[in-house]
Parts: sequence; structure tokens; C-alpha cells
Amino acid sequence: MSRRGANGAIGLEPELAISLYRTMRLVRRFEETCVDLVKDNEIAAVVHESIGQEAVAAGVTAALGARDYLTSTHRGHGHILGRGADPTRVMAELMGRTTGTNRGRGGSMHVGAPDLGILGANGIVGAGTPIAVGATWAARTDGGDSVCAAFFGDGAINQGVVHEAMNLAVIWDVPVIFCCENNLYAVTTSLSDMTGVPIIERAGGVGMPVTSVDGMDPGAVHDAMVEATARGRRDGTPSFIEFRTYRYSGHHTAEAATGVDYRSDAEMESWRRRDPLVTWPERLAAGGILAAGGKEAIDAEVEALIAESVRFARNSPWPEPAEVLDLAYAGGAGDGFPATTWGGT
Amino acid sequence: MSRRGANGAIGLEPELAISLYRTMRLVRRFEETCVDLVKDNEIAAVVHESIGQEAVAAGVTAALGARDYLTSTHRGHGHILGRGADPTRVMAELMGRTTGTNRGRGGSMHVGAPDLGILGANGIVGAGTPIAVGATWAARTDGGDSVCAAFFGDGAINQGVVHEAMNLAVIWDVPVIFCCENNLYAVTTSLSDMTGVPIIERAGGVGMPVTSVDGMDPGAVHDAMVEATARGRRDGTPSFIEFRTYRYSGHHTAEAATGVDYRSDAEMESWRRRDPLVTWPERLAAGGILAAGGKEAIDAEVEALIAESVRFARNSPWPEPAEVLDLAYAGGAGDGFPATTWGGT
Amino acid sequence: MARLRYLEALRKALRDEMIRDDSVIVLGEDVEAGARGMTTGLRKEFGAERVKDTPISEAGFVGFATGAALVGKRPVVEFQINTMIFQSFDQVVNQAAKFHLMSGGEFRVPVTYVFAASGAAFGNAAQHSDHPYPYLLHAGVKTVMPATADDAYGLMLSAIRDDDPVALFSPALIQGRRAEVPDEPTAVPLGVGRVRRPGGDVTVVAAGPTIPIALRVADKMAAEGIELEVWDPRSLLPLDRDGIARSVTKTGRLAVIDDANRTCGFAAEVAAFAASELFGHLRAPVQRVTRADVPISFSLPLEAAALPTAETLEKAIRATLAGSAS
Amino acid sequence: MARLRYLEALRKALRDEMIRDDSVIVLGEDVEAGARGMTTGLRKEFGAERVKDTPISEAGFVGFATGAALVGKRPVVEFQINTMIFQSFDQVVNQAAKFHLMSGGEFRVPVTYVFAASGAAFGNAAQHSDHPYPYLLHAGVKTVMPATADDAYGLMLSAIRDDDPVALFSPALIQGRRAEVPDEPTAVPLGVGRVRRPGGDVTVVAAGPTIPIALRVADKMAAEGIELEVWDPRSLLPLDRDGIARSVTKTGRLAVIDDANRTCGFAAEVAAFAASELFGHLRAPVQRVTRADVPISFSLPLEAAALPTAETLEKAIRATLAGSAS
Ligand SMILES: Cc1ncc(C[n+]2csc(CCOP(=O)(O)OP(=O)(O)O)c2C)c(N)n1
Ligand SMILES: Cc1ncc(C[n+]2csc(CCOP(=O)(O)OP(=O)(O)O)c2C)c(N)n1
Ligand SMILES: [Mg+2]
Ligand SMILES: [Mg+2]
Repeated sequence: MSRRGANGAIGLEPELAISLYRTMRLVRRFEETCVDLVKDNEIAAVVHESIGQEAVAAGVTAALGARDYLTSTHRGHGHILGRGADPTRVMAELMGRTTGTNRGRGGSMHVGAPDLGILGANGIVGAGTPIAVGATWAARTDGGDSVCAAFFGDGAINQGVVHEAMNLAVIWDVPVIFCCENNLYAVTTSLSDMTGVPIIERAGGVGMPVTSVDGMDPGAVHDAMVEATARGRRDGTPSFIEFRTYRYSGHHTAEAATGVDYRSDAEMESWRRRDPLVTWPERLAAGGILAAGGKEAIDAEVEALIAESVRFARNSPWPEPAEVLDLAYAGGAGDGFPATTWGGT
Repeated sequence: MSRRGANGAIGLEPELAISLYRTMRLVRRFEETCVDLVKDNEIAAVVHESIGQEAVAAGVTAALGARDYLTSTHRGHGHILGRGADPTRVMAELMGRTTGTNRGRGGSMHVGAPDLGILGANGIVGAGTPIAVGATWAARTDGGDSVCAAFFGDGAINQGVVHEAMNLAVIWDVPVIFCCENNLYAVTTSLSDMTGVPIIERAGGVGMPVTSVDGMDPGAVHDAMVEATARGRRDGTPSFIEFRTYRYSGHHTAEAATGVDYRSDAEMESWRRRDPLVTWPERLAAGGILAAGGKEAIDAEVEALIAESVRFARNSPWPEPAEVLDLAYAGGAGDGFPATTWGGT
Repeated sequence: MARLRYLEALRKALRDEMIRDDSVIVLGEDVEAGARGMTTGLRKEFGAERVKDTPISEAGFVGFATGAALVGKRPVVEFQINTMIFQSFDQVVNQAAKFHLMSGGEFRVPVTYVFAASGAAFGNAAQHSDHPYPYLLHAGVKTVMPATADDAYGLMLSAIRDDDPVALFSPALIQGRRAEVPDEPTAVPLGVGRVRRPGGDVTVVAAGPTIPIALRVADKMAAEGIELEVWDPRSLLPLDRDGIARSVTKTGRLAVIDDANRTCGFAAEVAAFAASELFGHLRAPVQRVTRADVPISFSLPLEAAALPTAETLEKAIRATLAGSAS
Repeated sequence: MARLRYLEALRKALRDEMIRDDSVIVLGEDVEAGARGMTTGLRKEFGAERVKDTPISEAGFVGFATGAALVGKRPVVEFQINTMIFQSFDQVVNQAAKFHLMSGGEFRVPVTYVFAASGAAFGNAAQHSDHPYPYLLHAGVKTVMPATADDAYGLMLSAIRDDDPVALFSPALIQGRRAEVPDEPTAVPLGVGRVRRPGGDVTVVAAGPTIPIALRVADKMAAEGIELEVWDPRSLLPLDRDGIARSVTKTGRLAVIDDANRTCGFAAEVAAFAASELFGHLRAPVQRVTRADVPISFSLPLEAAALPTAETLEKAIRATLAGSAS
């Protein structure tokens, strides 16, 4: 992993600093495009946008190595794309096509990719955390030094299974980095109403190093991850990192239609002023890392990629209804499974 | 509640100090009798003895008031008897008779008693804790000052639901006293292998006052409870108390038959030397609280009570098979429940 | 009478009961803001002690509701997503559902579990598309699934007033539908079914989201002179077996269309009941039209292929008329 | 061949697979000490990395097993108590069981869940006496329940080698029974039933702890000249429907005796299958002999009254011979 170079305020290798911007830009534009596609019924149901939280995804994934793992959440496009999943295949997945990462079976909340160590996004709050611990433990039994970034939100801290998973990681020395994206809300409920103490105390009580960092600063995110992953690789210590961040959109694309109202304009405004898509390139420019026109070039490249993703997805085939049972079981659903005579196809 | 009097080493009102002994003696002899009855097949299945842990049950329950609540565990005879349940009816329950506290439907792991605020023992590790929080919250909505002692073991600290329950108590100001009987083992597993930090740190991380006391000293147990209940009544604060204790028997009456071996003789011996059934009356005698012959009189009284319990239970009727469906539902299992045509009776 | 949407009817029933009975409280994720529609405005009207947002702690708050019920409350617990029952499974089936018996009848647990927007609904994918009532039926938990706004209203009243845990499923696909709902509280008792459309040729047992499907097929086949009797149990446990028996005695033919998984599902229960108790009246194989026992895929063609449909029902009905298994 | 107890056969199968395949690991509460018998000695033989005691965190360690399976292990998870599946229900039915499909076939979850001493056993009371396989069947989880030591051995091998989650129930009431078990690893495939006793008059489908009951009734009735065919599916999902069909085609009569709850239970599934697919062969009502759909009371007379028994089975068989519902 690239460590701090000698670039003053930024303190990261220029290449890395720029790639963080590129990731954030990719995620932002990917999701903005998804929102349009949901409106147009080209993406079914809803998507949970991470718009505003891109710095976390970019910083965390940039700190992972090739043999590391990641578990994601309902709000996971950033994690997946940051980790290097092909946007065309992710877009195809979101549009339900056979060319998708999950052949259209998963959709937005279940994107996975074995070759990238992405052990699935998860539609169930907190449920990915014990899976992360088990996979990472298993991967290290043959002497490997894998670590894992297990994402979840502030709301997930109140799920019992997250607590159980953290304890398993502690007692069995499994270097999962519990990456808590604290965007202050779980749907409409405010974190401050749902816990009696700062979120890192909850994790600290289980017995792992904890830290809280500015989730609007991809460099700070990255640095915290580098420290946690190094410690984890070395001696198996899990870590908990709180990333203080904010989602600019609603809980999902259908929130507006429900008429709920739980955030003040002032609050939203204050976080918008810290938009990493604006502040980070400004810092890069000020530090001389991003030359004039550099941002625009990245933006154009991202734009082309997104356009290509949508084109690819639109041109991809839908699964056939007759395939409905094909993946019910790893060995197929043969004789003896009611599915085969349920009469549907 | 009786607070400390002026009795030197003991520091409790003499009456209370003596009643703690009586409770411990009752529980000890009740359970020793149960062990015999299990051997003779007069009690079905197994019982989980709390022999060695009586000081916790006695001290905790002595600090509760009339309108307080209690949830118990698989190892709950002490909690139930300490709270004042009639030993004859508890014994009848354990022997499966209609005169039992639960009409024979519950058995050892499910004893309950609404009039005493005993909201059930529970065969599922940790499962009573959220029930305790809900009941205590509800009881206080009309301005009452109830608190609740929710018992569980050291092993239960790793159940997610216990963590969830503790958090609910914190955020909703529900004065449940989380009474953790740390007897160092969950069946054969050692607490030190199953958590990375001292048990009270786990609870402390959720945001409530925690303390750890000597669970072999009923006076210390009682004092800690008095402090916690007073705080709870006053401002709704939940508390967590670790009682360091030890079970002299196996996990349950059938353990010996399984041949497991997980505790050293030296360890067992060291805890036996601290047996509260021996040390407490010695201290009472030394402090002049228990006059010569006082212990023997209590012991004789307890013996008579136990004998009467067994007699009562033996002479009580068994439920009739035809009653099998009667308590399936609060309104009975009428038409429309498959039970009624299952053909069994 | 007012013409209300299903979801509005649930809300009205809940509100009416909260007015009538102080012990009724509401718990769940985002119930204060009313994210799921059923609880909108209730926090403001009834206050913080009676309408409580919970943390994302399903086992914890279900257990909490049990405790509150033991000492006199009548909690209504909203599950934001149908599969959230899984997180709290022990607290529902091993605690709340068994408490009355285990206590020798000393305690009661009058809790209502509402499953908001249950079932599949166009792209919710594998973890959010289940219709998990058969798990509760197997556990002996009273369970209702209204198909129309009037029944939603009446069954919600009964559920809240019942002294046992009752689960109410509010299927995503029908909770926007409207019907006339009485202004005065009128409870629909548990365990009483309803003929949705009378007919003499084939009994079609359907429930919740499969009622509109069954009615559509009935309309279509009526044009050919085939009269389906669409029979809605409304309450899945207790189950109005006498009502099913009356219908099958008349028609001699039974098809069950159900939106849960097939194996050990509700359709299996109805079919098994018929195979035992109505055998002498059956003139043809019982037909089960269900989900395909496969997790629901995200992609819409696969989602549709896994769900029970008008086409599969029609096929099954033609099979039973021909006297063959489908 | 060695004459082994059922539990010893499970242990032998597990040990043989651990020797054969390094990726097999064992997780559960008190598996190191072998509190439940199946894992005794394995920690010593295979070491700390392959035999791991877990905290009392069922959801956590089931999820852990899923994760380990995703990257190449074959975990065997022992549930100390049958109802512990409830704590981990989401991790089993909403995660492990759906993972393969949700991932578009990219991941496999070869985990075996063993339910030690499942079912009722003389005084374990309401929370420890369930036989929760119908929940898993409804969720589509492959499930086996061997009735004899040889099948326990052979099905355990198949379960471990299978690339999907498989649940194995080891009923308390029969896991002490002995049978001849081959010395060489011989797998019993999933989905293949077995005639336990041939007979031409009535097909009795039984499984696990109800096999000895069915055989007892068969012996008794044989004295009267009534020949029961006792048919053991062994694997409940996949289910050898062809085998059931062969038997019912011959006998024309079917009784199912099952140790789970009645509503939406395994007996309901078999009865529903027969009512659809075997209708033309049935000469009498299908009989379901099950638990009574009530939590199991502690008191022995009530426990016995709630379970399926030889008496109720005999009554049901006489009813089917008389052509009536029981
Ligand atoms: C166990 C569980 N409970 C409830 C839900 C419904 N739900 C989906 S996302 C969400 C909020 C999650 O909040 P948080 O963890 O803070 O993540 P964020 O949405 O803010 O990214 C809820 C309640 C769920 N999917 N899983
Ligand atoms: C959720 C759950 N998991 C496992 C069990 C099986 N079990 C019963 S008691 C017990 C050990 C409990 O240990 P601890 O909480 O320390 O209480 P102790 O027995 O020491 O009093 C276990 C694992 C159970 N009853 N419930
Ligand atoms: Mg959040
Ligand atoms: Mg313990």
C-alpha cells in the first residue's frame, strides 16, 4: 500500500490521491445515473444511494490488497466499485441482466465477486459481519495474511449479531476491520436516540482498537485503514473504525414518496459544504497534485465509462423464466425437490 | 430495604444477615434434594444446580421490593426461592404435578410467578433479558418505581440479544439490574477463552454503571444490589453487576455421565473453601449475630420445609393427558386449530 | 362507511384501538416517522410513551414487547421488512408463543406482529421478498392475512384484542387497494373465512395477494361457463376448516394458490387437510399452486417465474377438471 | 463391519471425513470436550484449527461457518440444542441458504448443521423439545434425519460432501441405538428412501424417531394379517417422491407419522404430495399422525400426550383401512 509521500497537506502519494478522486467520482456518477434509471423503471425497486459517503468507500478500498476481503451492505455500490468491480457488470446486475456480476440474481443489495474477495453485499443489517470473520479466519489458516473490510452502518451497531461477530474476531485473532459508516441515521432514526454512548465505545467494550475519523476526507479514511490493516496483518488484531459521514440523499430512492422528514436543512447544508467530490479535488489542486484540466479529464473518462455501462447493460440479455430453478442449489434442483414439480414453467 | 446497621464486619441488619443464611440454606438443601430426586427418577430429565452460587441468589433477591421483577435462567432455583416462591409449589413443579407453580407445564427451567414478579425462568441463554426490560418499562409507565433483576450467566454475555437488551435499557432509562453470575464456565467452556476483555467492560461499553463483586459473600452482593436498585428507582438507570461465583456441581445432573473434564481439582478446592454456606454463618457467629444454636434451628426448619415440599409434591396429582391442549392458547384451542383434530386423545 | 386503502384501514384500526384502550402501544423501526405508512401521525397524537422507534434490534424489541405484554400492555410490533422475523425468531416462537403454556396459564402475551409490505414486490430480491407466514403457522402462532381493506380493518382489531400473539401480514402487492370500511369499529373474528366469489365447479382457496389473482382467473373461466368458488380463509391459524369443507363438499374439487414457499407451506396444510378430512368428497387431485421453492431472484423475469400466477392457477384448475395432477 | 451406536456412527463419519479432507472443520458449543458425544476426541486428534469451541453466539458462529465455507472450508456446525437454530435463523435461511442463488452461482456454502439430541426426550420441556426440521424444509434447506446408525454414517458423509448447506437431525430418542456400519466409507445419497419393512396393505411413511414406533405397530398388526409397508425417506429434502409413489401405488393407502408439529409440517407435505400426485392411487383418506401443535409440557403425561405414538398410529391405520378420516 502506498504510504504518505511528501505532499504537505495531502500527505499521500500523488497517484493514490488522484485515484481516490477518480473512485469517488465514479461512485457518485454511477449512483446519480442509477437514480435516473430507477425513475425510468430501468432499474427495479429501489437503490440505496451512498452519495455523500464516497470518501469512505474510496479510502477504505484503496487500502486493501489483492488477497483481502470485503463484505458490503444495502448501501454498497461505492464499496464494490472502489474494490475494482467492473462498472459495466455492476450496472448490468442492477438492471437484472445475465451479464451482471450475479447474473441478475442479486441486484443492488447482493453484488458479490469471488475474484475480488467481495463476499456479497447484504440486504440484512449487520448480517455480513460474522461471514466476514469466518472467511478471513479461513483464508489465514494456510498462513496467508489476508484482512477484511466489513462495512455496516451506524444503525447496525444495535444488531446482536454484529456484537457476536466482533467478539469472535477478538477471541480468534481475525483481522476484520469493522468499517462503520456513521451517517447519523438509520432510515429516519437518529443514532443519538438509539445508543447511550459514542459508537466506538460499544466496539471498544468488546476489546479491539477503535478509532473515529473524518469520513469526508478520503486521505484520513485511507490512513486509518492503513494502520488497521497493518496491525491486522501483523498480529491478527481486528479493528473498529468509525467513519463520520453523511448521506445526501434519502434512505433510498423511494424515500421522498413516503413524505418522511427527519433532517434539518441546516444540517444537510453543513454537510454539503464538506462534499468530498468538491473539497478533495480542491485540495489536490491547491497542493499541486492535480494539474489544470486533470479533474476534467478524469470526469470525462468516468462519464464515458458510465455511459458504456448503461449501454452494455441495456444491450445485455434478460434471464429466461425457464432458468428460474437453475441456481436453487449448487448441484442443481433435481428429483426430490418440490421446485421441480411446482408447475410454474 | 434494610441498609447497613452497626454490626462491624457484617454491616447488615442482623435480621437480614440471618435471613440471607436461611435463603442460602434453603436453596442448597432444596437442590441437594433435587439431585436425589433426579437420580430416583422422581424429577424428569436434568436439573441445573446452583450449588455454590447461593450467595448471589440470596443477596440479590433480598434487595428487591414487593413491586419489583425478576427474570431467571436454567440455573434458577435460587432466584425463585430467594424471591419467596413457595418451596412446596416449586418442588411440585419440578415433579410435574398440577399443584406446581406452572401446573407442571414448565418444570425446572420455566418456573414463573406473577404475584412475585417472577417473569419466568428461561431455558434459552440470554433470552430473558429483553423481556425484563419490556416488563420493567411497562410497569413504570404509570409512575411506579419498579426495578428488575435479570439473571444470566457469564456465557450469556456473548448472546447478541443480551447486548440488544442492555442497549434498550440504556436508551429508554429502564432500571433493569443485569445480574451476571460469573461462575467462570458455560457448560465446559471457560469464560477466558470466550471473551477478550473482563466481562464488565462488555457491559460498560453499552453505557451503564458496572461493578464486580464477590459472589460468595451475600452481604457484598446485597450491598451492590441496594446501590443499583436505589439508582434505578431514582432515575431509571440500568446497572450491570458481575457476581464472581462458582458452581460446585457439573453443568447439570447428567454431566458426570458424559465424562467431560474441564476444571482442575485445585480450582474446585479453592472455591469450596469459600463456600458461603460455611463462611457466612461463621462470620455471623463471630459477629455475635447468630447465637449458639441459631444456625441449627434454621437448618432444622429448612429441613422440615424441604421434607414437606417433597411430601406435598409426591401427594399431588399428575396432569391428565386429556388436558394436553388446554393451555395452548390463552383463549383455549378451539375450532380451527389443527391441534383439536390431531387425533391424539 | 369510507373508502379506504388497505394500509389506511390498518392505520385506522390501530388508531381506533389506541383511542379505546390505553394499553395499546406501538413499537418498531421508524414507526414515529411512519416510514411504512401504518403509523403515520400516531406519535404526535399519542406521545412518546405509546409510539416508540426502536433500534435495529429485532430480537431485543420483540422480547421487550413480550415483557411489556406480561405486565399489561398490548404492544403492536411493526416489522419493517418481512424477513426481520428471522432475527427475532427465538423471541417469537420459543418465547412469546410458548409463554402462556410454559407458565401454566399464569401469563398472557397479547402482542400483535405486523409485517409491513410483506411478500415480493418487483425487484426486492432474495432477502426481502419472502412471505414467511408458514414458519409462524408451524410454530402455532395465530396468523391472519387480510386481502381487502375492510378485512384489514376488522382483523387488525381482533389481532390487537386477542390475548395471544397474533401475526398480521400486510402484503406489499395489495396494501394500496381500496374498499369500504365501516366507520364504527367492527372486528372480524379470527378463524372465519369468507367466500369471495361463489361458484359450484372448483373451490379455489387463496389468501392475501393471491385473492386478486384467483378472482381474475374466476372471471376469465366464467366466460367459458366454469364457476370457481374463491374462498378466502383470511385467518390462516385458526383456520376455518368447516368453511373449506362446505365449499369442497359442494364442488368436489380443490385448488390452493398461495404466495409462500411450497414445501411445508400453507398450501400443503390445506391440501393435507383435504386429503384426510375431505377425501370422500374429492373427485380429482388437489392442486397446489405456490412459489417455486427457490430464493427470489432480483431480475424481474425470474421473480415472476418463481411466484404463483394466474397462468399456473388456470393450468391447475384445468388439470383438476380433467381429473389429473397438474 | 462394526456394530456401532448411532452417535458413534456420526462421530466415525465425521472423523473419517476429517481424515480424508483437510477442509472439514467442526464448530459449536462444547465440541472440544465433546459434551454431545459426536465430537469426543476430535480436538486432540485434529487440533485447535479444526475443532473449535464457540461462544454462545449461534448467529455469530453460523455466519462464521458460512464465511469459512465461502473460501474453501467445509464446516460442520453442531447445535447443542435443537431450538438453537432459532437464534441463527437469519444466518441459516436468509444468508447461507440463499447465498448460492443470490451470488448468481459464484459462491457455494458447503456447511453441515448437526442437531444433536433433537426432539423431545422425557422432560426437556417446551423450549428444548422441538423438532424444527419443517422450518428448514420450508426454507429449502436440504435436510436428513437418519433412523439407524448405518444411515447416520452414510448420510453424514453425504451431508459433509454436499456443496450446499445440509441439516442433519440426530434425534435424542434413537441416537443410542446400534446397527452394523461398514468399515469403509459408504455414503448414502441424499434423496433416496428405504423400505424398512415391506408390506402390501398400508404405506406408513415415518422418519427418525417414528421409525421404531412404526415398526412396532407393523409387528403388532402383522399378527392380525395386516401388512404395513414402513417407508423411511431418510432425507426429507430432497424427498424420494418416486419411492413413496411406488409404495402407495401398491398399497393404495397412506399414513404418515412424524415427530414435528402438525400444521405445515413434514406430514402435511407428504400428505399434500399424495393428494396431488397420487390421488388416483389412493383408496382411503391419508392419515397424519403428528405432534399436537402445542408446546411440549414438562410433565411427562402431557409430554407423551402431545407426541405421536404407536396408539395414534394404530388408530389411524385402522381408520384408513375402514376408509374413514381418523
Ligand atoms: C436486520 C434488519 N433490520 C431492518 C432492516 C431494514 N433496514 C434496511 S437499511 C436500515 C437502516 C440501516 O441503517 P444503518 O446501519 O445506519 O445504514 P445506512 O442505511 O445509514 O447506510 C434498515 C432499518 C434490515 N434490512 N435488516
Ligand atoms: C441460546 C442458547 N444456546 C445454548 C444453550 C445451551 N446451554 C444451556 S446452558 C448453557 C451454558 C450457559 O452458560 P452461562 O450463561 O455461563 O450459565 P451457567 O450455566 O454457567 O449458569 C448452554 C450453552 C441454550 N440453552 N441457549
Ligand atoms: Mg446510518
Ligand atoms: Mg457460567
